[in-house]
Amino acid sequence: MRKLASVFGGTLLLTLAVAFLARDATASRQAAPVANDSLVAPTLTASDSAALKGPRQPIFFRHDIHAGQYKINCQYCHYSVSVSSEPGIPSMGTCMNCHLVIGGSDSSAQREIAKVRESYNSGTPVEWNRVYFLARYAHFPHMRHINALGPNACATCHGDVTRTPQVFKVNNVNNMGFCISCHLERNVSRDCSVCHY
Amino acid sequence: MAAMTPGVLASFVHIDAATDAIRALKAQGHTDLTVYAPAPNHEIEEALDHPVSPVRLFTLVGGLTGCAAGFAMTFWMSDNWPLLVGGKPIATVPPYVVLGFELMILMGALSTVLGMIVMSVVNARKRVPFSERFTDDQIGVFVPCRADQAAALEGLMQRAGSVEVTHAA
Amino acid sequence: MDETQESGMDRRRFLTVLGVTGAGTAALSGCSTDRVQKLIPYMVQSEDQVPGIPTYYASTCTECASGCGLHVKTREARAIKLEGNPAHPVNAGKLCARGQAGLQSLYNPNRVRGPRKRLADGGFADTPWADGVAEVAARVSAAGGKVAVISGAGRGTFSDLLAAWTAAAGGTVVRYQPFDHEPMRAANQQVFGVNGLPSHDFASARMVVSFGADFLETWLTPIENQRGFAASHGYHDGTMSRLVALAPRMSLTGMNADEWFDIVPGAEAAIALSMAQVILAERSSAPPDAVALRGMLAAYAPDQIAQQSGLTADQIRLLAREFVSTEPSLAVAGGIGSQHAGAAQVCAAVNILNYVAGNVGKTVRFGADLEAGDGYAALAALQRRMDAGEIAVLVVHDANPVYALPKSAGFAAAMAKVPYKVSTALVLDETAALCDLILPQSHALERWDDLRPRAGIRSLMQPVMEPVYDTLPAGEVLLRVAKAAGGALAGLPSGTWDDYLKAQWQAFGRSRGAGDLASWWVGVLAEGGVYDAPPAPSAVRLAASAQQVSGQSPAFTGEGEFLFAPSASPMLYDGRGADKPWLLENPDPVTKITWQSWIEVHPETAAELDIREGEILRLVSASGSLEAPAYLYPGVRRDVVSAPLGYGHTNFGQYATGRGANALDLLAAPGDAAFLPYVSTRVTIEKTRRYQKVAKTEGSNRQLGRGIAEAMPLAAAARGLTPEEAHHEAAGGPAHEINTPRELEAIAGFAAAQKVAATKGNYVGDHPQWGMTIDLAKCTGCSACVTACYAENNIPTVGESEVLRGREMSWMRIERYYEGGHDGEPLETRFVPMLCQHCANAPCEPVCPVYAAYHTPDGLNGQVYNRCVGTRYCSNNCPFKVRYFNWFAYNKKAFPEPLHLQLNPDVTVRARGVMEKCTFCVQRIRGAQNEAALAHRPLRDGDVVTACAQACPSSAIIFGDRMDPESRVARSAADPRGYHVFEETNVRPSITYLAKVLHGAEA
Amino acid sequence: MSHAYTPSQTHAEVTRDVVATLGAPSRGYVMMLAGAVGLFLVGLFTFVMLLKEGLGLSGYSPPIMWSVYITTFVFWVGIGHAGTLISAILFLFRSQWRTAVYRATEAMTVFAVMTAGLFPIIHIGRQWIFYWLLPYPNQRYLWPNFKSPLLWDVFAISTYLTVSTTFLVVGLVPDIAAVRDQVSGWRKKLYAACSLGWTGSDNQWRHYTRGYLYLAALATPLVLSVHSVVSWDFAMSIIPGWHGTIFAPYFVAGAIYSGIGMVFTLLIPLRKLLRVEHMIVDYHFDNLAKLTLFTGSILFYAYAMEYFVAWYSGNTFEQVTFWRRAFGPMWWAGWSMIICNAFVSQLLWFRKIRVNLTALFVISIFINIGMWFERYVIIVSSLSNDYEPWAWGQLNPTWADWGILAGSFGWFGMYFLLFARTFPIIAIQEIKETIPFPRKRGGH
Repeated sequence: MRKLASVFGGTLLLTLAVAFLARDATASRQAAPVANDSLVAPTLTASDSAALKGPRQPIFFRHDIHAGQYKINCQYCHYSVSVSSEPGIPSMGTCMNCHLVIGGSDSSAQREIAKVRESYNSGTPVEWNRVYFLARYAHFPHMRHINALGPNACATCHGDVTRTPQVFKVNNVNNMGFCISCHLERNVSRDCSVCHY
Repeated sequence: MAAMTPGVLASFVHIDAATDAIRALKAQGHTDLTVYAPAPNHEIEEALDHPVSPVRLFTLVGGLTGCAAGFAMTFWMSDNWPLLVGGKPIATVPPYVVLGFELMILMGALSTVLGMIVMSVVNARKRVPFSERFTDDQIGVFVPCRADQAAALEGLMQRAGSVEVTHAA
Repeated sequence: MDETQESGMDRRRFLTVLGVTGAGTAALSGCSTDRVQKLIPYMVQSEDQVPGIPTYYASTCTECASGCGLHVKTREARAIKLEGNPAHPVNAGKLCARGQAGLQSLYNPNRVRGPRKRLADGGFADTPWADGVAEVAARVSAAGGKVAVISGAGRGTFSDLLAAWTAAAGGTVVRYQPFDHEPMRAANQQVFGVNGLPSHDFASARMVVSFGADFLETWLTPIENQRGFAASHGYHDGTMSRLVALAPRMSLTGMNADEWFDIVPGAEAAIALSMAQVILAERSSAPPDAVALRGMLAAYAPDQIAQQSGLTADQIRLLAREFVSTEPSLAVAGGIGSQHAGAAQVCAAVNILNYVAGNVGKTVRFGADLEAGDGYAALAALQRRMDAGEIAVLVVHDANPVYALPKSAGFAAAMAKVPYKVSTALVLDETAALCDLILPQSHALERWDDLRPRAGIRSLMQPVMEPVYDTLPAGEVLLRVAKAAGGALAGLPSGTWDDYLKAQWQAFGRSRGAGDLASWWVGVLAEGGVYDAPPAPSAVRLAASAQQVSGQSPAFTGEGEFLFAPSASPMLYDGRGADKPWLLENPDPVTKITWQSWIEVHPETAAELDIREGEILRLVSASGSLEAPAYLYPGVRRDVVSAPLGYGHTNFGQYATGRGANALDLLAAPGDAAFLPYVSTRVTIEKTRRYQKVAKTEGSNRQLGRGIAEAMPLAAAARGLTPEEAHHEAAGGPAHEINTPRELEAIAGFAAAQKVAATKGNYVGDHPQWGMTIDLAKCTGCSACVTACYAENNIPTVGESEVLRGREMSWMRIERYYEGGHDGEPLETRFVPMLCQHCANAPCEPVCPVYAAYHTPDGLNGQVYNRCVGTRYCSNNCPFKVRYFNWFAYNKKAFPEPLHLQLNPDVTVRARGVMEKCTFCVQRIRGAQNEAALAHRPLRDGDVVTACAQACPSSAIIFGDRMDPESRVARSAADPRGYHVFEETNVRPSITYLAKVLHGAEA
Repeated sequence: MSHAYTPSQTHAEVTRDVVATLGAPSRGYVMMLAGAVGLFLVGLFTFVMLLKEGLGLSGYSPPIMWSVYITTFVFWVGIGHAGTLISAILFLFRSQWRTAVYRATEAMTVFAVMTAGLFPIIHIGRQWIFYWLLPYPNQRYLWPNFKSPLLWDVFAISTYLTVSTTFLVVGLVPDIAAVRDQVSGWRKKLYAACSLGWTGSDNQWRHYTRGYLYLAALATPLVLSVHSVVSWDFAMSIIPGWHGTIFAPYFVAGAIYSGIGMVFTLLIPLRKLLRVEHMIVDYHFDNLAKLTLFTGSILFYAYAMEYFVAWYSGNTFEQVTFWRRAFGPMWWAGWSMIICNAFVSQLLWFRKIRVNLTALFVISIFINIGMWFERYVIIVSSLSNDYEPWAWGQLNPTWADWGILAGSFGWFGMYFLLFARTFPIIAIQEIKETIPFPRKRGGH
């Protein structure tokens, strides 16, 4: 009898604790990336991508190399993020701007870049796997946030991709609390109809 | 099961017999009697003459807490994220009276039940002998005593009109 | 929400198909990947498409012959909405329900998905374009000139090419439109010796008399007519023009008339001539050559024709005097609804009337030369040749004669005699079904093309997106066939259709002396075409043949005691609208019936015959019969029954096929008439004693004096009275306070509470308070706003069975209330566009247990779909009943592929079990706010225009910030005619209605 | 009739008779139970279909957004009122006649409220998130809207369910103990567990009687408040026909009226089924009937008032609504409510009828039907023609509506029958309380 009670109570407490931790987790956001002049991305091969967090992509595209090591501006590829609600997915043409000439240092990289060229020449776009998928009844105008928080604010939600070889879901952007806590901090509107319509 | 408290257990059919016995015992200074009855009965209560049960305090405290909680919850929650509906004030008394009331009743009732249980358990005497007829049609009176007192008490019970007297040692 | 959202096409779903802009028909594979969440990049970034930002392309509407200009809103390379092109002179930025529904012909799930060839067993099978083209080429060259083309395409580069092509092939072209206004052209020929359609200036006409011309629905250029009519008939500065309608049935035009006379069918000509007679008799200033008509007109003195016309002599005289004394006036005739055998004479008589009243050259402008086809006679002639076996190859383009002609005409039989038939149909319609080869053309939004709807207007079409299916522009097909056929056809240009069209335009550009052709071309593309000022009206004089005009009323065939007068449906037009859910669900403006055809019977007639609404009646004529449920309509003569045209398709895709009855089935074969006399046969009514619930959106058609649709006499309005004051004046009492002191106290309390609330959270500070005014004096009930709302807000069409349960989802509905109508008083109709009133004290908000309905800081009545649990209390508590509930997962049924491509990515597709309603197009508000924020400027008046306001051809709807005293909406709301519906409930709506204004006794 | 009645002469007989009701089930009982379970399965199937397809399956036709489900909800809440009234209020009034019947009515209350509690979940559009109506901390930082009468409802109903359940259980404990001491074997073990170690010692009685008194004292305002809150679901709106200030008393009276109606419907067969005819007798029915007459007359007055106020208000919306309630498309419902409730109840002025069980049973059926229709009329007919004439509509219910209605009766009957077999349906100790102990000196 007493045992039963303790088991029951224990589980109850546990669930509560978990709930609160989860809640905090949603509220905690990754800090904006520190400006680091000498970021060197680790050497990895496409075969390692399976071991990395996040969905495996058709091409082992490395944000840590592009955005981190070579400090390519986010908006070079995500071209519409500061003007539109949509960040924009770089066209294959954008990739080829560089990869016309850059062929890759090691064999793995060469293989991946070959895929890019192949796709461009054959005219069949690469089908990237989505990492962040905001529920359809919530509207997130990227440009408003970029303009308010600066060009590097991406990390606020997407984490510091300059250090992530393979992009994974850093924050659950579908947790409304994740948005609200930030809106509360910055004392900006949390009127429902700003996002939900 | 641990041994029973030594003492005398008498069964009564007649109410006045039982009350006589109780009064006699109390006269002799036996205060910690246990009286079983199939239904609550005023004569027995008078004979025993216990103070009023403190359960009502539980009710009072529970009720007040509930009422307070009701109003606190509604006001805090509607102010925590102010949303205007129907041009009414954000936080306002009239509609919240309902919730204050409901929570008052709820917590009042629950704490009353709690009180009943706690009180009965706290004051319960342990290991007192019991007969199944006491929930049926008989009144039982148990008086704890040393072995040497037993005979005298049994006599008292019989004289009062007990239909059956047993001595638990 | 989420699970049911999946099928919804929205912002992110668009992203998944981004890339396919470069990848042609991969489009479907792209967006049919429903749950798989892929990001497909462009191959090469197109510079005019930024994801998340709409791009607008100018184009031209092909849903009727008007040739209105379009602005096609595209997102991520998908057309998602059609709006009017403000630069276009015909529609000036407005668009009717039919035009907007053009989007559903682009994305119609029933479209032919590629070239198809008839098999021996009668079925169709896919075939490669090359084979199809080769086959046609072979047949054409073998035909030895026995080639005929029926084309519904308007005048333009294509019809020029078609003419050249056919000529080279030695064949003939018939340019055929079912509603072709042949009687008007015949009459113009007879009276003025001009074979062309003039333009009519409703905007400047101070009095309009319509002899059965439904100019607000299907007559010539409805949008242009409505714009003009609303401008002159809409009340302003104490005046408004006046409309008198003479017709056996009260059409939408009749409903908007200040007076409607249910004249004897066929008497129109006599009445018009009688009016002319009065004018000539009483007025000296008539044009000199008109005086010659006095003799001919003598026979039509009011007293002579009064008894057979349904009007009294005095009424005719009054009309005539008013008609001539209010200048300029305008008489119009030639509507489908009164197109009887004598229609040409009616138009001729009306020409004379206009002439003697001195309107010709003022409100009737010849030389405009509106779009018109070759007329029915040409088609009939072709049919005779087909019957005679003189046609070897028949090409049907943009036309469906098998449906558009009465079965008795036997066109199908004639087609059967043609050995080889080709169709370019978008959808496999009745005619295409009889063809041997189908080479589906690209939709007008998928191809380069142009139109010349009238003198001085060249209107462009450009491909706004990749073709949805494997289709080609008809012009391209012609050129390819020509190339393949060689011979005489080899003379045609060798390039592609696109090259050909652009070459034509460059030639045109040069002819206009454009220096830098490239920049000129860009300008033209942006403008949507080249619009010259309308030519000065060409002076016309009476022709000798004017003397032969006769007011004889035509003979009606058949024995029945009721005359059958079909009505041209403003939604389905000639039937081409029947495959578009938007048009089927948008209630008929007159009867408010959806998804069904019906038979209109006058209530008194119904009482005599013991007919109740919904009883299925069988109308029997000499030539056929049709069955449809009865609808009791006080706006139709007691001896006339009416049924809508456009229903009863036998083969026109899943939506149209088998829906309703085809009114044409009753008509006799027109033989060698010059036009198809729709009103020609008498019918008998047979009761079947079977009943069917009528799918109408009308609950009660009387407003029980609840002041929902207010109206006031012109005199009162002119004196600046409010509707209420006008009422009390009429009632003879002073205006009294509607609220008791206690109520006033409560109202004050509400106001105070809101001030307190405004000091909390998001409500702190100044916010715009969005509001709207709707001018009932302008609203004609055309329902363009309804379709606009469906298109903008992803509103699902629910279909007949659900409408029968009253579950239609139209956020914006047009209520049609009757006034009067019994014991002698005239029947008056009032239209009220009813949508969420966004009340300041919204009753729907406080009852929601989860704050899904709440009040936003900017004065909207917010509805958070994803928070809604669906208690539906809000709808119960809404006095206006403008909240709509998703009883089923409508979003899954309503948008079968590829219709889901039309969905607006900025608006949530609502899931099953949630409440939805008008949001004042909050997505547009937020969009505008985002833009303004990026540009670091405040919102300006006019930055936000709701879909309904944008579409309204009458410009009856104004939207804006009520807090800004300078805004148009604030100024218009200050109009004394302004009132709120259900004022006494103190819900304080954000929508102000401006009372309708009636011509009182002064008429 | 005033002096205490004596169905069983001695305490021993009482115990024996009541324990006897827990013996082997009769055939009739088994069949009724089977029927109840059958109905419940029908309802279950319907609910699954609603979850799968959507609420559209039932006959809702806007503007009628609430119909059969809410009607049935209010019906069951109403049923749930007689019990607590009899057990709590009459307890405070110390009226003896309640003792024989109150256990049954109280059980009825609990199960009726259990049934009613299902409907708010069944009728909402997205049943799977009904818990959003509860104020629980969530990552969205969102709370429910306490201004909404629906939320008051959530609290009122759940409170009422909890309190009436505890009230029932507390009352049961001594009786279970009594049964425990009469039976043997596994049943003894079962009842022993349920009796929470009850012995009937003076100490237990002392706290028990007090506590029971306060529970009754709390339940009394509660029972009056619950249906008032339910009535405010309607009265707080602006719908003509709902927006009435007399709604609270009107609904409470109606609730008690319907509740007692249901008591008749249940007890008259049950006393035969459980062979306790000699314990529940004319005396009880007579008194219950008087209560029915009383509340029925209040209803009569309320109905009259509704129409009078509508006329007197001079408010066209009110007037049209009530005109159409009596003479509109739903006249039949309107009149069946008035006849079944206002008029039929007046028969109870005659004692002959009050003590004629057949008559009472028939009347009780009328009452049940009448009260269901009362809610149907108030909800559906008021919604079908409110402010906006253009939106007016009529309701035609479908199988999904009737399926849930039937299911609710099954669900209720199932629990009630099971209870009646498992626990003393007649309050042993309270009856004993009314029977004086024998005295050695002379009789009573």
